[in-house]
Amino acid sequence: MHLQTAVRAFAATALLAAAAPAALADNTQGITDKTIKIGNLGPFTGEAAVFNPLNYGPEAYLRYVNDKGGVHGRKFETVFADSACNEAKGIAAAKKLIYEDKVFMIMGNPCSGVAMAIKPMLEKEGIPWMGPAANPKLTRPTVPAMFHATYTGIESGQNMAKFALSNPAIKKFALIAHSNDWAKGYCDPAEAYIKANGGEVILSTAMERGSTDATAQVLQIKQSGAQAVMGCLYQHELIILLRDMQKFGANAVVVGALGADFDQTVQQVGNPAAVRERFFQPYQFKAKIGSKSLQDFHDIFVKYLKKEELPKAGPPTNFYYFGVPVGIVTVEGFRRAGPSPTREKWIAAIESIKDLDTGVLADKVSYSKDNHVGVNRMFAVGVDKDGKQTVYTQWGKPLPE
Amino acid sequence: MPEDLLPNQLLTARGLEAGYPGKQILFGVDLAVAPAEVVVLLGANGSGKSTALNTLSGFVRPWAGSIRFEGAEIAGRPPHRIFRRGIVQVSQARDLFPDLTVEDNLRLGAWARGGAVDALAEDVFRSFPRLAERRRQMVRLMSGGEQQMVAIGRALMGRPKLLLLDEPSGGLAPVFVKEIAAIIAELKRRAIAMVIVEQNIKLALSIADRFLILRDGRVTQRQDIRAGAADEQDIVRSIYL
Amino acid sequence: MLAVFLQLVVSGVATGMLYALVALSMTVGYRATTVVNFGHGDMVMAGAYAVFVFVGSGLPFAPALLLGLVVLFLFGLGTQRVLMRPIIAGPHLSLAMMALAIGYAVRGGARLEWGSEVTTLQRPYAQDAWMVGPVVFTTDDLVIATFVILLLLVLFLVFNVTPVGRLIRAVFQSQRGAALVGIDVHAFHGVMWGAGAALGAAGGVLLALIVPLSPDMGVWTLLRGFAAMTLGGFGSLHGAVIGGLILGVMEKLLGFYLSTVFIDITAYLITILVLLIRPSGLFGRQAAVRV
Amino acid sequence: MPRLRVTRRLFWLVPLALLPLPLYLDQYRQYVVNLMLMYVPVGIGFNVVVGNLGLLAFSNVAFFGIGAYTSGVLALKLGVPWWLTILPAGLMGALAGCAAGIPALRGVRLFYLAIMTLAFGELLRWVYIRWVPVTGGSFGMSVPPPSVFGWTLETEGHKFYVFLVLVVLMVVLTDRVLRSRFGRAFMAIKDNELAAAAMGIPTDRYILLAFAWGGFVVGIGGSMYAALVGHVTPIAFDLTELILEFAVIMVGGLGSLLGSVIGAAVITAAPEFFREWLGFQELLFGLLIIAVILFLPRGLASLLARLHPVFVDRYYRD
Repeated sequence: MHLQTAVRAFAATALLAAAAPAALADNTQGITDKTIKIGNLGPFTGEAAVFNPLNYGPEAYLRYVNDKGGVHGRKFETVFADSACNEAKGIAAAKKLIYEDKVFMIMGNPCSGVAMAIKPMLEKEGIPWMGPAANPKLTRPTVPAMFHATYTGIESGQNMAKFALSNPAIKKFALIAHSNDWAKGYCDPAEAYIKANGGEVILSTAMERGSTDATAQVLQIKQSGAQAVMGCLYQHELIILLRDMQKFGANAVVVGALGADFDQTVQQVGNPAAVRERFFQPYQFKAKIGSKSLQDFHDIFVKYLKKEELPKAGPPTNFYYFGVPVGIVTVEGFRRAGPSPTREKWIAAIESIKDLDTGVLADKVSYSKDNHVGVNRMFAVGVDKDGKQTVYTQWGKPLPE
Repeated sequence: MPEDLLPNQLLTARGLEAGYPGKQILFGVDLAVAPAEVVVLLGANGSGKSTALNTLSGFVRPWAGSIRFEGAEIAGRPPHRIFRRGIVQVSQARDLFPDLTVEDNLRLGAWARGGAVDALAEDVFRSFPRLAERRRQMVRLMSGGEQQMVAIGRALMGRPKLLLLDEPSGGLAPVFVKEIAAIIAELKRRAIAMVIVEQNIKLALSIADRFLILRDGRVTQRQDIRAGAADEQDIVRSIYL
Repeated sequence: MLAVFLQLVVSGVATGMLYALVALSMTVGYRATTVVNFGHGDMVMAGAYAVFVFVGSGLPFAPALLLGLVVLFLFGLGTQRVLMRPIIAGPHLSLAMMALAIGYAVRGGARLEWGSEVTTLQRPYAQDAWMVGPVVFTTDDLVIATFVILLLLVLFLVFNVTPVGRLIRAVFQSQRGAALVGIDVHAFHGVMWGAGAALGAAGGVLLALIVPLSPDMGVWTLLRGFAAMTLGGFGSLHGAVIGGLILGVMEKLLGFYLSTVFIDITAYLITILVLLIRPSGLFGRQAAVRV
Repeated sequence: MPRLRVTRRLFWLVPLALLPLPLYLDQYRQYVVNLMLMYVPVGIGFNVVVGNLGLLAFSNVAFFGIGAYTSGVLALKLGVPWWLTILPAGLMGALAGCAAGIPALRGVRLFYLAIMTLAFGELLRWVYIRWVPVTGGSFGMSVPPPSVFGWTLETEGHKFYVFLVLVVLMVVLTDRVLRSRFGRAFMAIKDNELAAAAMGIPTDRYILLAFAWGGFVVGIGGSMYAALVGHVTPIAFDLTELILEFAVIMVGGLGSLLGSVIGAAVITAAPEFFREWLGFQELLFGLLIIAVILFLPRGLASLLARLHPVFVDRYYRD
């Protein structure tokens, strides 16, 4: 008898629970008089941890803004969360940020799979997202609260192809890519762009993570007669490819995707001949890293990041700079949203941004109601015939310093 | 106090309790071996004979009790330490190295205790002419009786002060049983002290100085048979009934 | 056309030498302990990073290498002593899981320190390339091949000629038998586990000569090492080497003539096919099958 | 004995007591609870093969992935409502189980079986990546929101109830299987396969059956994954996932049904507690598993068994 009563009681509460609508986050969640709470989601563990400097770039900028007094008297408070680049874990991390930490918005997460997995939830809850993930599907078609502060795979992939095609002699292309969503995110748009602009893709080949050499791929490239190679590879494998291209005397130009740090790649290939006038990458920044006009950012990184957030050795790398616009655009949104920001106001403020010079990106940032990718134009970076790292606006045309 | 627990013994075990998780097998076994003495353990299956032997050689850790060998406490020490003191066991499954030759098996027997290995090996081959003929043969290609000889030979290579034999005649053809019996008799002549677990009562009594009967992990009878032969029927009765 | 084929074979052999080395180091551990170390890949990785650290602290390459091997030897010995020995009598699954967990923790530790950047180990020699007919060789190829062949010879001698080798084979064949002749089997296992880790570390260092360091580098080679061992026959030294070489060459040929997407699964296909068709592999006397 | 039976019936109170949970949990915690529920069948199926049958098969992630992909493909490409994809997911898992069991029938055992099944899992992952028209390749696929009888499961709470029913079903059914002659046969095979065969037990049939049942239950776990995560990609079914699933059964208790449940809960919850440590998580997680194997070789379930006989596991002997 007692058991039955208990069962009924439980069943009743269960029905109640099932019927209760999930409480939607209110549109000022995470904002107090003094603070703005922001979730910073990224791969701090797992194979993709290589990308976590993308999370520290914007964090450094927020700390810098805090140091300067914040925005409208509010300071930023960051909650980090690890996605491990794994969907199940990433959802947990994002849900914790939203429902437990009650953040205003989420920034970061370079892992496209996780970003795609949390997208429906962000959409439903109207949680703003500003990030560097390469997957263009996140913001195309546009979703009200989601913004790309940097180039997606589409812009980067197109620019890889565009740069090579700006050399009129280059018509025949080979694609070499990892079998993962990241690499496809670059190589698919590159391929589309090549085909649409008079080029020809004559070889598409795979190179997997953990490869120890690229003999089969390089010999295929050589045999195919490709003049340019779109290398949608992470840094490890890109280094191996470049080394083996040199070893087997394959003369094609290699244009890498943004998964590798240019400086490090050049240095780690170890052989100047393998990269001189041979290896290029689309370039996101307005000037050379290490040059005067980016010095401010270098200083910000070094001043505001903790030791364990900076590289073990050497200056902050490409990825720190690539992450920083996420912070800059986010802050600009709060500036424009006025003294009592809401999510709607922040989103409207972002959409009102036109031709914003971030001071770091090659392009000025502009958004509109149906364009949530802020930037488009890129340069290219390479090593010129004197072995000097050079930024090009197009083939053979260095950017004036 | 039973007379075999008097001092000046080679090995004295008292109150041995041992077993496996959840199952006690020995319930306070006392046992002693004098120098050059042959003690036979008799008992039905599951009475704890092999466990008693394995406890002496260190393969089973006693829960309680003491084992003194040449005056030193060895209860609970690992097998290789006990081996190095001179207690060498020939186990029931023989545990030879099947893919090594007879000679290699023998040489490994002397690995831990050292000594004049060549001389020792020649000595073993003299005692086991059958092995001498097959010294380059892989052990796994040999018959059960031959393997038993290798096992005993390997134990002798360790220059045992006390030899523990677990069912030396177990599963062998009658011809080999006779040969093994002769070998054990020869070892006895060489004044090697032995503890033997044996099912073959006739064989056991022919070589024993004393015997103990184990039943459910307890010693139910102990008898010195040097004075006069024991009654086989009697013994069988006290083992199984 | 022939030139391409020859080049593929030569490069395949060069890659195969690395697989062979990983397989060799696993074979040593397996032969001595009859336990397959599923965390072995992470010993390979740890070795590479250890040497990287010592070189980074200013040591010349040779002493750094030596120190790295010693560190990994001690680490292997220590983990066997402290973590494996207490459960050695337990189910095989616990042993496999323990090895996996040790590897996972080591990888996590490495990631904490080096996960967010790509680093490389400086070669202690100048890299050069030669053409022999139409085929290109590099110094790396020669260094790695020389090392693996020397190591194979040394191991072969140790295993088959010296008393230590007899001991190793004896323990492999019967652990209880070894204990019966007074061998401290546990200590022996510890030493051999350490030796396996040190050899794996050597493999990691050679690997690091040609690829950038990464916390996952060992895991990537582990399954290839398994495939090489399976193909050559578990427990066979020369089998491990030949298995590794065949795997390396197969990867290149399949990759070039069929499609590069097959490179990644060559190892898995070999493993599955060999175990289904000829479980003892090419040179294994010990059948891979036990019921 | 009658007293014991009464107490075991009290286990039914556990799911009942969980019913009001969604009232008290926010969406994050509810999601984590759902994740725990999802890992229960994953652990149970794994445990049947590895714990109860005693075979070293590392193919569990393959069954899990097959289940997830079956559900995902049916829902996305054919528009089948999610609840109707659960059974097919289980069946595909069972099929994969049979495939993975074939080498075992051919006598492949121990580490050889482990390595082979490991290769099987990686091979399947390669298929997910390459079979683009069906699986969506590396990008994977976004599965439509799950629905049951035409009702869309909007919140984590909704999913919770469906998952709870599935989990209870799987636990009860597996309990039945393990208590039947099948379970006794598994135990006999694990103890001594030769002896079991000598006693006239058709060991082959039972081995295949254990694999099939394991695959079925895990496949249903995969279906739950598709519903819970909503985004199925090849990268989710890699070796890291294998270590996680291994940890579920080792930490919970090898061969114990109760252990699978406890393991699923603990292993899912542990990373959430470690969250604060960011990069340290992998290290901590590894150390946690090491500690459990070392100090609780029979898993957390053995702790409970020490408390009261009602928790003693009846399908497993060391």
